Amino acid sequence: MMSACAVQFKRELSIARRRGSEWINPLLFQSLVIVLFPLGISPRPDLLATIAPGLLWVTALLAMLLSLDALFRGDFADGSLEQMLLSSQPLAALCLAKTFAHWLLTGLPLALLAPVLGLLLSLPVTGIATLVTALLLGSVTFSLLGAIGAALTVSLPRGGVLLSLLILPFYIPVLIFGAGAVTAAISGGSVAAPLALLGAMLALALASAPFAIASALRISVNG
Amino acid sequence: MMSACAVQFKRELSIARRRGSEWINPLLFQSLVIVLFPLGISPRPDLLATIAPGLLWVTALLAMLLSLDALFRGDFADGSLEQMLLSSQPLAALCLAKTFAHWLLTGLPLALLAPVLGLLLSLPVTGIATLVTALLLGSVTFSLLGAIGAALTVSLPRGGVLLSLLILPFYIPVLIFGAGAVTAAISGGSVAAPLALLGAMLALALASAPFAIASALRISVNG
Amino acid sequence: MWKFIHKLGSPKWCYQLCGRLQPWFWIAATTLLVVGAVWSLAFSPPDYQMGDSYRIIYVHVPAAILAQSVFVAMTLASVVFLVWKIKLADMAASVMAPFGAAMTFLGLFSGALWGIPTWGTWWTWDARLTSMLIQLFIYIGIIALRGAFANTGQGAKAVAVLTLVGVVNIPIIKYSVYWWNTLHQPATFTLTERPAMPASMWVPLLIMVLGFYCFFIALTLYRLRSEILKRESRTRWVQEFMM
Amino acid sequence: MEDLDLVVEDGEILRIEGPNGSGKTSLLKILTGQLSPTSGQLEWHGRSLTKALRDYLETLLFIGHAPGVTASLTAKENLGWSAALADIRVDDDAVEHALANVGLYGFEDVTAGQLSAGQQRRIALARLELIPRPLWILDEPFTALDRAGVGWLQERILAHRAAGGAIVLTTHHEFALDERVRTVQLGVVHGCA
Amino acid sequence: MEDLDLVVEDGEILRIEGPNGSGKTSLLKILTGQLSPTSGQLEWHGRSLTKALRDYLETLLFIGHAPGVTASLTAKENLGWSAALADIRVDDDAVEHALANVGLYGFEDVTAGQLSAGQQRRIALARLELIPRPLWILDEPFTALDRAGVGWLQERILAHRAAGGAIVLTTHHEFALDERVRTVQLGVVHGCA
Ligand code: HEM
Ligand SMILES: Nc1ncnc2c1ncn2[C@@H]1O[C@H](COP(=O)(O)OP(=O)(O)OP(=O)(O)O)[C@@H](O)[C@H]1O
Ligand SMILES: Nc1ncnc2c1ncn2[C@@H]1O[C@H](COP(=O)(O)OP(=O)(O)OP(=O)(O)O)[C@@H](O)[C@H]1O
Ligand SMILES: [Mg+2]
Ligand SMILES: [Mg+2]
Repeated sequence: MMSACAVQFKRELSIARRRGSEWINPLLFQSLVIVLFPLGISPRPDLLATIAPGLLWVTALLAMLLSLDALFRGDFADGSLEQMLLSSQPLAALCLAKTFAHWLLTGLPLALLAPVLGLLLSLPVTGIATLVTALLLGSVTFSLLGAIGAALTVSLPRGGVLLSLLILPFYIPVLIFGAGAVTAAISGGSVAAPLALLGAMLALALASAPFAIASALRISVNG
Repeated sequence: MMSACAVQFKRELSIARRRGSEWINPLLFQSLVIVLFPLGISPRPDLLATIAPGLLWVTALLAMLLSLDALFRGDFADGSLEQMLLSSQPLAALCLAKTFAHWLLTGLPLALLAPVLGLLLSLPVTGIATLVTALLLGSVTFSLLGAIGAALTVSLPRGGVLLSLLILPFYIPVLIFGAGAVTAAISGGSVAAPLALLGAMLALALASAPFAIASALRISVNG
Repeated sequence: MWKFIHKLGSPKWCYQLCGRLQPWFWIAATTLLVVGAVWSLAFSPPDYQMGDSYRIIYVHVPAAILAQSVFVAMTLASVVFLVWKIKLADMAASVMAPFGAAMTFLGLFSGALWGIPTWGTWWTWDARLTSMLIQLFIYIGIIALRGAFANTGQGAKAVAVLTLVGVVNIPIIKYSVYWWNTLHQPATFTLTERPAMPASMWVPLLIMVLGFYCFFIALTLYRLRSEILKRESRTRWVQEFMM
Repeated sequence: MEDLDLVVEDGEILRIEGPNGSGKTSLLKILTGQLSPTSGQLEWHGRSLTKALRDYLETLLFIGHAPGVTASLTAKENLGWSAALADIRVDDDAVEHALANVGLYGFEDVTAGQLSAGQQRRIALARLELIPRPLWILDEPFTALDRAGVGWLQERILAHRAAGGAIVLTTHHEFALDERVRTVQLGVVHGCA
Repeated sequence: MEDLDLVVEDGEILRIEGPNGSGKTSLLKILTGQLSPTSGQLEWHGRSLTKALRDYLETLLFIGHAPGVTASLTAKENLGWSAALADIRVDDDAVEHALANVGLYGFEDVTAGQLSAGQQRRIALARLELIPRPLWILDEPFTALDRAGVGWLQERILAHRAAGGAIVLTTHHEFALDERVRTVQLGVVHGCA
């Protein structure tokens, strides 16, 4: 089983490698949307600094959400998903490997890019470390929860917007505590509590999401 | 030719009807993303009112962008697009019919919903009329430009994020003048100039986008 | 017991059972709601702090409680559907969802109205209010997901999975007032303590809550019957019944 | 692909044969003007294809690997749309008749997504009944069809030739037609690194 | 679907036949445990299929309408992944050998998306060479194959039976096998409103 998961994981990475610089797209998306805000709202630095933690979180969330729609779509169309379902390997473990690869290619780069974007938005430096930690924890939860939505909508011709609808409500708690942690760090408050909560949500998602993903996939493929 | 376009247009509406309440999804998406902001940033009404025009525009833009990805995807996968290409009818006209149906099902509802969301964000009532007019004009441009991107990415397995990247830069002028018009209306400035510019952009897009869409489709389908 | 569950799974039998139970719940709902409404509006005393505006509580609290109870009922139905593959459970879940969404909306709306005189704002991003808003979105997501599937059976299973995932929000709504110190007050009714309000206030409230429950059950039975007819329209018993 | 010199005339069936990967689909794409050949040129009625493309397309009916049938539309709606693309006016009767001819009587108002692989294919083939065009280009038309369907399609092709039409097709199927079918054999493929 | 009582034993080929839309694909989905039958039950080695599903899947090799070949992976990578799913260890040689057997020598490192329909199908069929499983369930395995491919696959199926394996397949192809192939005929379809 471990070896099957490892192969599955490597397969995702090879697919991503073949498709070239795809991992960079969510980063560009986030940067572009962040650029839209000063353009659409106002370029006043104090205003930007106020909205920076929330803006960074919301855009990171949207970037992940957008990339999630494709998580199972290709495998569904070419029949690979059917083969995974009919494998004697535990489907939940395979899904976990897939989801982890997804996080590695989107969540991790987004978390690492955040300091740069934060500085662009004149986010005080005291918040940077917390921002990265919180994003690292939160983005794994985003990947796991999002994969459930992707699995539920994979057989539908236009999943994109519906996926967002299903999954955004579940992202809200992560967003609140994630942005809360950053705000707390800037204002000198305690960051331990929100970070611990983010960790707890991650643990919960890690323990239950793979099974939800697996059963959602079974439903989507077999009706 | 007119009758082929009419049939194409009716076909899109029938597909949408079969898929039920799908037209409502962009609206829900926009509402959800707007809810994310007070959660992630700060619920202070004065702050919200400041960012309201920009926020409404950016979220409407994103909602349209997300729904655009699916514009040609289904037709590409099942071979309908190939049939359209091989038809003796002008492809640009067929594309225009498709795009117009898309706007009717996303842009129009988004423009009509905007006043409600504006009030939620405590946007001053003096801005509402301009908001709706500007969105009506701007969203057609969004549909037309977005369709070019959708056509270019239709053959790629994971178009979503890439599409955003291609198209967002072209959306920026519309966004600036659209949000600018609303801000001007609130602060008592002149709204005629930005609205006229939005109209000009719309006219330009209407005159040239159909041909760009058609040739992008030819490239995508035949490689 | 097993026989009973099995019998309950038979649409025809259930259709008849619903038909027999339905009038009683309608009667109970009407009586309770009328008594509760008259008592609470006309006879219970005004609050010493909030004056008459507190009377919104008689709509707000039942709606808020129902919003959560309906979801719990949908979760149970989903479990039954997924484990025992009883289609009836899914039909029940499908007719409950719009009602739950309506109750959530009513709870939010009445709370917002009530917030204007008491908190001075109709909305704050407080934990309970937010989790309630999330609940509304979850309901909408569930309804949208069901609508998105052309194949009823597939949509039913997908919705059941989403319902099971969504139920995590219920304890969050319930305990948000304890976990975070917020504007919103904690529970009036608990199993262990007597309510802090005077009896003349909480008794009519209790009646209203029961009335809402009976209304919910009656409406669900009614809509379940038409859902059964719709989904079973190809079976012989329905066709005979329709003639 | 090696040198190839093809002429297709009215009242003729041209069958393109060759092992997997020998370029049959690519050749058909060239013949429909979708791909341009790396070398060589195409003519139609003496005019270069790129110039006469519009007129050429008006004589052409193409059914490819993907049938061009929309899953969320009914069989009838699918055909109505195909007719509109071909710029011909059809009434409900004509569409129903075409569907009945391909064995889909009773399935007119079922959405195509609910039909089996072969039934979806039959919706695409109903175009042959509905849309009168002199030149048919068919890529693996027998795919997914059952024996009755194959028989029907073979007859349909012969009838079209008899009526003066031209057909270009690829198929791996044993093809029970007479000796008047011209066959072009494409070369064997060699692996490349 | 009407009453059906099937027993598949080792060393046997069961062919499911029937017109388009008669439920062959659906039946195979039931046999692989993907769909549950509306009525009736499945047993495997005397145990109910739902209970023994995991063990059952370990004996099964399924190739469906969609070949399960990822366009952006090479032929080799695709097969390596299939082997991992089946929990068997294979080295490069074995994979290359299997690919050569299905006529893809030289295409090992080409991404599948660049291959023709039939070549992609062959990648899927290379699983039959690579992954030793007693029970094969194949839905229209001859689709898109050229004549040589069809010949190879027929021989491969006979060899598998000779080695004691069982095969369930659907095909509209004329099937040049001996009289020991059992055939199940599914009913005709009737249109529904
Ligand atoms: C949009 C705003 C509001 C929302 C979403 C909301 C939500 C809720 C919810 C979910 C409950 C159910 C509690 C339970 O299940 O035990 C509840 C109960 C209650 N709410 Fe609100 N509320 C809002 C505004 C208000 C306001 C402004 C007041 C009055 C100052 C208020 C007073 C109460 C009271 C007294 C209860 C009863 C507590 C109990 O018995 O549990 N609410 N509310
Ligand atoms: N997703 C679905 N929803 C509803 N009905 C379906 C669905 N898929 C198939 N069917 C119905 O089930 C019947 C059997 O379909 P199935 O795909 O099993 O046929 P088949 O024998 O494999 O046909 P073919 O030879 O064309 O592949 C068809 O009549 C079809 O209408
Ligand atoms: N998108 C592509 N990019 C690069 N090469 C391609 C592409 N599509 C096909 N080819 C190559 O062109 C050759 C011919 O492919 P084509 O699809 O025309 O074959 P075919 O004769 O139709 O085969 P089949 O019988 O399998 O359908 C193949 O060797 C394939 O490798
Ligand atoms: Mg081909
Ligand atoms: Mg089939």
